[in-house]
Amino acid sequence: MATIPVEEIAHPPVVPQLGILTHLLHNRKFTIGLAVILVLLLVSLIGAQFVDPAERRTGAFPARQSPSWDAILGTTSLGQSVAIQLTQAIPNSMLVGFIAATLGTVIGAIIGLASGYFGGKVDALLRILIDVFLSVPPLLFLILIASLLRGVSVPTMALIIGLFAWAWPARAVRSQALSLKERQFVQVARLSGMGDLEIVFRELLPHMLTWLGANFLNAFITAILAESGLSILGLGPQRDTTLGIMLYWALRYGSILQNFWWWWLTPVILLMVLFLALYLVHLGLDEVGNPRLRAHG
Amino acid sequence: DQQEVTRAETLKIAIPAQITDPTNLNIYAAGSDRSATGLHQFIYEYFFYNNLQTGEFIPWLAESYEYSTDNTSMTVKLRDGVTWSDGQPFTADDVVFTYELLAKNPGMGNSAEVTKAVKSVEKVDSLNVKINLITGNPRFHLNREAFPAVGIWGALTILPKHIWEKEADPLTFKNSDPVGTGPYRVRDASQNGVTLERRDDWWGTKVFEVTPAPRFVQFTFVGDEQNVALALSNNDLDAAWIGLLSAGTFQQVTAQNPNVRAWTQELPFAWPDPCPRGLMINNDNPPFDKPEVRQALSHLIDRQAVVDLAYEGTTTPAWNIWPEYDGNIPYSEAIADIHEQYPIDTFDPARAEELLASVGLQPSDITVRYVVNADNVEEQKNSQVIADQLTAAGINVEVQPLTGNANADARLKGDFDMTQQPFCPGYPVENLELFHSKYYVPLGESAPWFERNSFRYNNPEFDALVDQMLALPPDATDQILPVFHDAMAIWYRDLPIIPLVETPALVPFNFTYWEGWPTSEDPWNMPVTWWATTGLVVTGYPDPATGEWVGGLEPAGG
Amino acid sequence: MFARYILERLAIFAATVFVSITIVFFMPRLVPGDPLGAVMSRLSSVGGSMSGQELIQEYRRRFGLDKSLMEQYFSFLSQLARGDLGYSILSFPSRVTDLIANAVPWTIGLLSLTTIISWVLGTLVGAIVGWTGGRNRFSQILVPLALLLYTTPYYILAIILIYLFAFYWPIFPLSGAYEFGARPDFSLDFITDVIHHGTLPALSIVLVSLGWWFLSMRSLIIAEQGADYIMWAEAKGLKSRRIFWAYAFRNALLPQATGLALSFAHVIGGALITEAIFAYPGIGFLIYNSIKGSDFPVIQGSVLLIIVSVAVANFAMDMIYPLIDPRIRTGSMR
Amino acid sequence: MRTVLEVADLQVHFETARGPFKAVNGVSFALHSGERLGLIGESGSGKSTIALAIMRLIKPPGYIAGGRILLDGTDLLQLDQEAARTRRLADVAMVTQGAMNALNPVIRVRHQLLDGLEAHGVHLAKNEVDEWLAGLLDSVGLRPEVADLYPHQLSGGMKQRVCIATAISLNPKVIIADEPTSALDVVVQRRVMQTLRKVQEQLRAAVILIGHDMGLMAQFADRVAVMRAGQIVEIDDVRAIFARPQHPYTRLLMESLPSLDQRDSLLRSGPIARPAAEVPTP
Amino acid sequence: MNGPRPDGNGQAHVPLLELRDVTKIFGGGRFGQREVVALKEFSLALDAEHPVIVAVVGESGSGKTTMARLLLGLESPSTGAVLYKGVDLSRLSGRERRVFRRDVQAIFQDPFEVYNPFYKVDHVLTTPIAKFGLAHTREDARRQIEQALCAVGLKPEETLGRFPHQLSGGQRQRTMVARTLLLRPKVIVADEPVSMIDASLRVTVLQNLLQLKQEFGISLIYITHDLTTAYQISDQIIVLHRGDVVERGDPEQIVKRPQHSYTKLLISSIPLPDPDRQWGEVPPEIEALAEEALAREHVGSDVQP
Ligand SMILES: Nc1ncnc2c1ncn2[C@@H]1O[C@H](COP(=O)(O)OP(=O)(O)OP(=O)(O)O)[C@@H](O)[C@H]1O
Ligand SMILES: Nc1ncnc2c1ncn2[C@@H]1O[C@H](COP(=O)(O)OP(=O)(O)OP(=O)(O)O)[C@@H](O)[C@H]1O
Ligand SMILES: [Mg+2]
Ligand SMILES: [Mg+2]
Repeated sequence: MATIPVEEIAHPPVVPQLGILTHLLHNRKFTIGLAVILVLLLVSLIGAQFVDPAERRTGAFPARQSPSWDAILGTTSLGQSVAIQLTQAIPNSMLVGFIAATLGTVIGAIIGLASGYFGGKVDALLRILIDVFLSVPPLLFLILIASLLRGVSVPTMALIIGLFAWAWPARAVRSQALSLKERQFVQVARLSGMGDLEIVFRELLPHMLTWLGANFLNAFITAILAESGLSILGLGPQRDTTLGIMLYWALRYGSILQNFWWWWLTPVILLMVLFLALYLVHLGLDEVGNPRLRAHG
Repeated sequence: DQQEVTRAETLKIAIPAQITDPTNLNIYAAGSDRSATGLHQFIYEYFFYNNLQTGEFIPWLAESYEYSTDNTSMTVKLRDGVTWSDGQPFTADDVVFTYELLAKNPGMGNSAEVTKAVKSVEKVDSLNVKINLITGNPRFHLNREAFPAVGIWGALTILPKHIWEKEADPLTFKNSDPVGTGPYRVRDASQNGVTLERRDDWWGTKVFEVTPAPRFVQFTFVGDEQNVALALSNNDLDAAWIGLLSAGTFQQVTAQNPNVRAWTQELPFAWPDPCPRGLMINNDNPPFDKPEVRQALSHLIDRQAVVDLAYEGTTTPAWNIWPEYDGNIPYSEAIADIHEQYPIDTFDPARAEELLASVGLQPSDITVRYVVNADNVEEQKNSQVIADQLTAAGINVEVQPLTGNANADARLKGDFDMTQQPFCPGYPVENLELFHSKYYVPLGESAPWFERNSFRYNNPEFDALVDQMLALPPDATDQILPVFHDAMAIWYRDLPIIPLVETPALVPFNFTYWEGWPTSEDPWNMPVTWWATTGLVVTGYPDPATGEWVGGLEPAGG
Repeated sequence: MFARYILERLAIFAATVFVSITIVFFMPRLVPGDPLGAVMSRLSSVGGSMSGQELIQEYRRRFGLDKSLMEQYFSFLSQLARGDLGYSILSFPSRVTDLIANAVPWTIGLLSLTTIISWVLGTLVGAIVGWTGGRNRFSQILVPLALLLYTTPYYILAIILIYLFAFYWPIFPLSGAYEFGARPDFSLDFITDVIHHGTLPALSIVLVSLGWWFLSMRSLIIAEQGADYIMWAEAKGLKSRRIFWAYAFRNALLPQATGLALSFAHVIGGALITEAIFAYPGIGFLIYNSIKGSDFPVIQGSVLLIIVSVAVANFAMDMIYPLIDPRIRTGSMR
Repeated sequence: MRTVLEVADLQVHFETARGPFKAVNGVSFALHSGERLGLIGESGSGKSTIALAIMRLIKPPGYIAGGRILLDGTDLLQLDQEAARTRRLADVAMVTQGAMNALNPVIRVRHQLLDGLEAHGVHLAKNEVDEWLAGLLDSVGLRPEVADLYPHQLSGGMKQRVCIATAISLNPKVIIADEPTSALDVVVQRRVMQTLRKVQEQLRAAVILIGHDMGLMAQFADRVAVMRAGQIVEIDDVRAIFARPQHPYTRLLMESLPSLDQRDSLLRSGPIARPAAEVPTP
Repeated sequence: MNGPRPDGNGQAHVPLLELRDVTKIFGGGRFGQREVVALKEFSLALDAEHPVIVAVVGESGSGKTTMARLLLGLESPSTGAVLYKGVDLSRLSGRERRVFRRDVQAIFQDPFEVYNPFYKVDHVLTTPIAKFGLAHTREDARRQIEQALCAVGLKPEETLGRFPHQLSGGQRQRTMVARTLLLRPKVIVADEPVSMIDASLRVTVLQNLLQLKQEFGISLIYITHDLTTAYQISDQIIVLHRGDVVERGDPEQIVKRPQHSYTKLLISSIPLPDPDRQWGEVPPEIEALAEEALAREHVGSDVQP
C-alpha cells in the first residue's frame, strides 16, 4: 500500500497560529477538496434520512436495472438501488478513514513524543517497536487479523487498520520531538516549572499540528484504500455497506463483464473522487504549512 | 521427446484455485486435491460408477459384487485384464493392501470409515476379494467412504501395492508421479494447473476398444469469475468447475460465444447438484430448541426471492433434502401428504407469527446469530437476501462471516444459531442418517462432521426408524417407503433444519473443440467436471444392461 | 563512530526480526479456534473422509499442536534455527520451504522489476518536473496525471487493465506467470513468455507507484531549491544542469532512497492483491491462500520471510546510506 | 583609482500580498579596484538583497525594478542568463551569509572547488589538479588534505575558508562577503577576516563586506556605507565615519560600542536615546 | 562531602549555589564513542548575601554552556557536585527543588529560540506565575507582569499580546529579562545573552542585566566570548579554554595584564572599533593557538584534520 509522501520535516515547522485558518481558506486546493468531501458526506447523510429502511433490502427494486428515475444510479443483481447504497457506503467508508486515521495519528503522536522526548531506554524499546511495525507489511497483518476475527464490522475494521497506521507518524514525530526538545523554549519551560507531560503537550505538540494534520489525511486515504482492498479480498465488513464492499459485490456478480457499468463504476469513481479530494486538502495543508511550496502553486 | 500440447487436442477445464503444491499427488493426504489435479477423474479408477442421472450402476474395475445372506460380507469380482500404468496387473492383492494400509494409518483419509465398517478383507483369488463387515449392511456398496464405488464424489481409492508398500509413511509420501489404472498420466504439474497426457497402453483401450478423444487434459486455474468468463469467450477453455460462473456472467459468455452452453439452453441453465442447501438451526440453543420457532423461521424465508436474486434464477426452491432425480421421485411422492400438512417452504409471515405466538414469542424477541462462510460466495450471496428477509419480519439478525478454521470450528462446536450447509450424499435414506443421534455431541464439543449433526438433533424415535431403513437393501423400495413416511412425519414436525434450495450446478461446456457433452437434450451422463465420473464423460462407458458403448467426447466437426 | 552505527543498526535489525518472529508465532494462536478445523474444511472441499475427529487427532499429533503453547514456541524456534519451517497443514505433506521456494522467484521477479522501473522513472521525471517548476505544458499534464494514477486503487487499475488488454484487445494473457504447459527453463521462449505474462501485473503496480515516486520526488526537489548550497552553486556560476544533478538531485535522492527501502514493505503487501487478481503464483498469493485456509506453518514461514527481507532491505539501506550520505557516519543527522 | 563596479539607483522589489515591497530603494555607490567597502545596517535593511542583485540572483517574488549595475562599464542587468552566469565567480564572486550550509553535504571539497572552474570552461590537466588545489587551499591557510574531506568534516572556520577559496578561484574583480563570520567566534573570526584580507590584497580585488559589527568594519574596511530601510543613509571613509558619524543611526551604532580601555564607560552612563522606535526584525 | 561547611567562627556558612570540582565528560558509551571533556574540575561558589557578576569567557566549545547547564540542573556532573544551599541537586526534595527552580534562572543566547513560536510572548511570563503560584488573582498577575516589563524599559501595551516574531531582538531579549525579574531569582545564568542581537540593541540589554544586580541583588553568571562586554559589567572574569580554567580574577587585571597566552589571544582577537588600532601581528605561539581553534570542530566529527 502506498502512502502519500509526507515530506520529512527538514524545514522548521511553520507554526499554526490563528492566521493559518485564513491561509487555509484562501488556499484553493484546500477549499475545493474540503468542499467535495463535505458535499459528499452531507448529501449522503441527508439522503439517508429520506430512505425507507425497506428500500435498502435486497429485492426492494427490480434487479439489474440501468439508471432510471426510480433508481438514479441503477440497481444491483440483488435488487438494491446503487444510489441508496451510496448513502451508507460513503459515510461508512469515511468513518473507517476517520477512526483509523485518528487512532493511527494519536497513537503515533503519543509513541513518537514519548520516544523522542524521554529518550534513553524508553526510546530504545519504542524504536524497536516502531521499526518492527515499519517492516511488517500492514496489509498482511490486516488480512491475517481480519480473517481471524469473527465477522468484522465497520468500526472494528477501522480499529484494526488504525492499529497499524501509527508507525509512520510515530517515527516522524519522534525525530521532530528529538530536535524540538533541544530547542531553548523547552528549557525555558522547564525553568518556568513545567513538568515533562506539560512540556510535551503544551510546548512540543503544537509544533507538530500541521504535520499531524497532513499525516491524518494521508492515513485517512490509506485506511480507505486498505478497507476497500480487504473488502475486495472478501475480508471486509460484509454486513455493512462501504465503497469497498459495493465493489466487492459488483465484482462477485460479474458486473464488469455483464456491463452493469453503473454498478462497478460508481464505487470506483467515488473512491477516486474521495482520494483526490482528500489529497487536495492534504496538498493545501502542506502548502500552507510549508511556504516554500506555496510559490509553486 | 514430448508431444507438443496443441489446443485442438487438449481438453481445458478451469479450476477455482491454484494448486498450492502440484507435486503433492497423494490422494490420501489432507493437502492433495483429488479433483483439481484430475487424480480421481483420470489417474485412478473405481470399481463402480453411479450415474445418478440415469440411475445406472456401471461396473468398471469390478464386474460384480455379491452380499452374503446375512449381509455381513461381500465378495467383489474384479475385471480381468486391468493393469496399472507401469504395466503391473491390478489384482486382489492391491485391494487387500489398500484396506490394510488404511486400517493401520488413522491419519489417512477414509481410514476411520474403513475401521468402523470393515472387519477384514481377504483375497479369494487374484480376481476375487471378500470384504467382511462389522455389522450386516445391505447398503455397503453405496458407502463410498469405505468402498471404491463412486457415488457422487471421491470414493475410497485402491492403490498399487507394489508402489506403496515401499513407503514407510504413507502420509508424507508425495506420490508426485502417481501410478494409476486410468487412461491418462501426469505430464506436468504446476501451481496453475496440471496437464495430463493420454496413455496409449491403457487397459480400457484393449478391453473396450475405445480411446479417449483428447490427447491432453488440462486442469487450469485462470483466475476468478471474470477471467473464466473471458477465457470461455475466447475459447481458451472447454469447461469449468461448479460455482465459477454466475448465471448473469454465464449469459454474457453465451452471448459472445454461442458455442458455450450448459445443461439447459434457458434458465435455470444449471443441472441440480445432489446436495441441496439447507439452513442448519442449532437445536440445542433456545429458543431454537422449539420446533415452532424453526418452522416459523422457515415460513419467513421467501425461497423464490433467494433463487431470483442470489442465484439469478438458476435453481429452484427446495422443500426437502434430496435432489429431484428420477430415482428419488418415489420418495418425494411418498411424503406428499406430510408436505401438505407442513408446507414449510411457503413464504407465510402470518403463519410464522402464529407459530411464534403459540410458544409465547414475538419476532422481535428472537436474535439469530447467522454464521456465514466468508470463503463461499454462494453462502455470502444467500445470506444477504435471507438476513434481509428475516429482518423485514422483525427478527434480529447478526450475520457473522467467518473464514477458515474459525468457520469450521464454529459449525462443529455448535457456535451458531443458523448457518447454511449442503446436505449430501443425496440418497434420501442416507441423508436421513445424518440426523441420527449417534452423531449427536453436546454443545462445545466437535461434531463428527458439518452436516453430521452439528445442528444437534436428538430424537430416539426417529433414530429407530432410520436404523430400520438402513437394514434394508437399497432396491427394497417397497419395504423402505412406509418406514420412510413415518420418519419424515417426525422430521417435518421437528424440522431440525430448514430446506432452502436445490443446488445449481452451472457447468459451462464449450462445443468449439469438443462435442458430445451431456445436456438436458442428451442426458446420457451427469454434466460434471469435478467428480470421478468426469472420466466417463470423456471416455463414455458400456451400458450395464446392453454392453453398448455410450457417450464420450468427440472432436468438434470430426 | 561508524562501528557504533553498524552495531546499533544490527541490534535493531536483530530485535526487529526476533519480535516479528514472536508476533508471527503467537498472533494466530491467540485467536480461538482449532487450526485443524482448516483440515476439515479442506477435506470437505476435496472429498476426503467425513469422519473427522480421529483424523484430526492424528494431524494434531503430527503438528505438535497437542503440546503447550510455550513448548510449541520453543520447538518452533529450534526448528527455525535449523532452517526448517515444517509441513504445511493445507498441502500436507508438502514442506513450507518448498512452497515458499516455488513462489518466491515469481514475486521477486515481479517486484524487483516493477519497483526499479517505477522508482527510476518516477524519480527522474519527478525531479525534472519539480526543478522546472511545471512551467511547460508537458509537466502541467504530468502532475494531475500522477495524481490520478496515484489515487487510483491499484486493484482497480488491474481490473481495468485486464478488461482492456486481455479482453477488449487480447494482447496479453489473462493470468498466470507463463504459458500453461510450458516448462520453466532459461530458454528465450520461456523468458519472453514470462515477460508477456508479467506485463499486465507489472503495469498495474508500476503505474500506481510511478505516481507516488513522481509526486514524492517532485516535492523533495522543490524543497531542495531553497537550500543554501543551491544558492551557493548558482553563485559559483554553475550551469543549471550541473546544479540539478550534482546538487539538488543528489541530495533529494537520499530521502527518496530511504523511501524505496521502506516501500518494500508496502509493495509486497500491494502485490498480494495484484497477485490474487492475476493469479500470479507468487508469495503474496501463497500467503493470501494460506491465511484463508489458516495454514499456520505457511503463514509463519512466508510472513517471516517477508519481514526478514524487509528488515534486510532496511538494514542494507542503512549500510548503503553512509556511502551516499557522508554525514551519517558522524550521527549528526537524524 | 579605477572604478570596477558602479551601482546606480538600484531598485529591488518583492511582490507581496500588500503590493510591492521596496527592499532596495534607490541605492547608488561606486567601488574602486582593490577597495574594501563595508556595508552595514540593521537586519532587513537590504544588504543581502544588494549583493544578490549584483550577482543577478534575485528570485521571484523579487525582481529588479530599476537602476544599473556597471561592471567595468558593462551593465550586468542587460546581460542574458547565460552571460550573467559566466560572469558569476569569474568576475563577481560571493561568500554567502549562510556559508555554514553553503557547501553541498554529499560532495567532497575537491569537486566543489573544481565545479566552479569547469562551469567556466577551465579544464585542468589531471596532473595539474592537485597542485592547483593545494595552491588554492594554501592561499586561504588550509592544508591540501582538506580537498578530500566532506563538508561535515570541517569546522565552521574551515568551511568559511573553503568558501573564500572558491570565491577567489577565478581571480574575480569583485568579492562580496555577506556576513562571512557571523557564525564564528572571535578567535576564528579574526583569522578568517585576515585570510580574506590577505587574498584580497594579493588579487587586488575589490571587496564588499556586509555585516553589522562596527568593530569588524573598523578593522577591515576602507570605506563604510550605512543602510537603513533599503537606502544608503551615509557613505564615507571609515575614519570619517568613526570620527564624525552623521546619521543618527550611525551615531547610535557608535555609541553602543563598549570599550576595552575604560570600565564603566557606557553601561553606567544611563539609558541611551534610540533614534526611532525599535523596528521589529522580520 | 555534602552539607554545610563550617566557616571560621564555627557557624555554618553555606553558599547559595556552588559547583564543587565539577567535571563533565560527554560520550564514551558502550559503543566506544569519542570522549569529550567539556569541563574539568571546575569550582564556583555564589553567595546569597553578596551578589556578584561573574563573566565566563572562552572560545566556542570551551565548556561555557556546559557549565551553565550544570548550574541550572539541566545536566548532571560526571564527577564533583552541584550544591544548592549545601544540598546536592540530585538529592533535593520536591519542595526544595521547586524553590531551586525559582531561585536559579536563565537567559539564553538566542532571543528568538527561547520563545515557543506557537504562543504569544505572554506565555513565558504567565507560565512561571502560574507554576510557582506567584499571584493570586489575574489582576495581580497582570500587574506583576507590567511592572517587570516596565522595569526593563518595555511598554507593556507594545509587548503583550504579540507573537515573538513581531518584536525586535532587543525587545525579545528584554522580555526574557523581565521574565526573570518576575521570578525574583537569586541567581541568573545568562548564556551569551547579547551575541545574537543587533549591535545597536546590545547596550540596552546589558544595562538591564547590570540593573538586576544593582537594584534587586541578583547574582549573574554572564557567559560570553566577547571580552569587551565582560570587562564592562563583571566583577570577576573566568577564562575557559577547552574545559580548563586558564585564568580567573579581577576584570581590570585580566584585560590589562593577561597572564595566560590564551587570554592574550582572546584579547588580541577583539575587533576594536577603531580604524587606527588594527589587529596587527600576534606572537607566533598565540597564533598557533588560534589556528588550532580554527581547525577544531565544535560538535563532534570523527575526522580530525
Ligand atoms: N523572498 C522574499 N520575499 C519578501 N520579502 C523579502 C524576501 N527576501 C527578502 N525580503 C525582504 O527584503 C528586505 C531586505 O532583506 P535582506 O535579506 O537584504 O536584509 P539584510 O540587510 O541582509 O538583513 P540581515 O542583516 O538580517 O541579513 C527585508 O525586509 C526582507 O524582509
Ligand atoms: N550533549 C553533548 N554531547 C556530546 N558532547 C557535548 C554535548 N554538549 C556539549 N558537548 C561538547 O562539550 C564541549 C563544550 O561544549 P559547550 O557547549 O559547553 O561549549 P560552549 O563554550 O558553550 O561553546 P559555544 O561558544 O559554541 O556555545 C564541546 O566540545 C561540545 O562538543
Ligand atoms: Mg543579509
Ligand atoms: Mg554555548
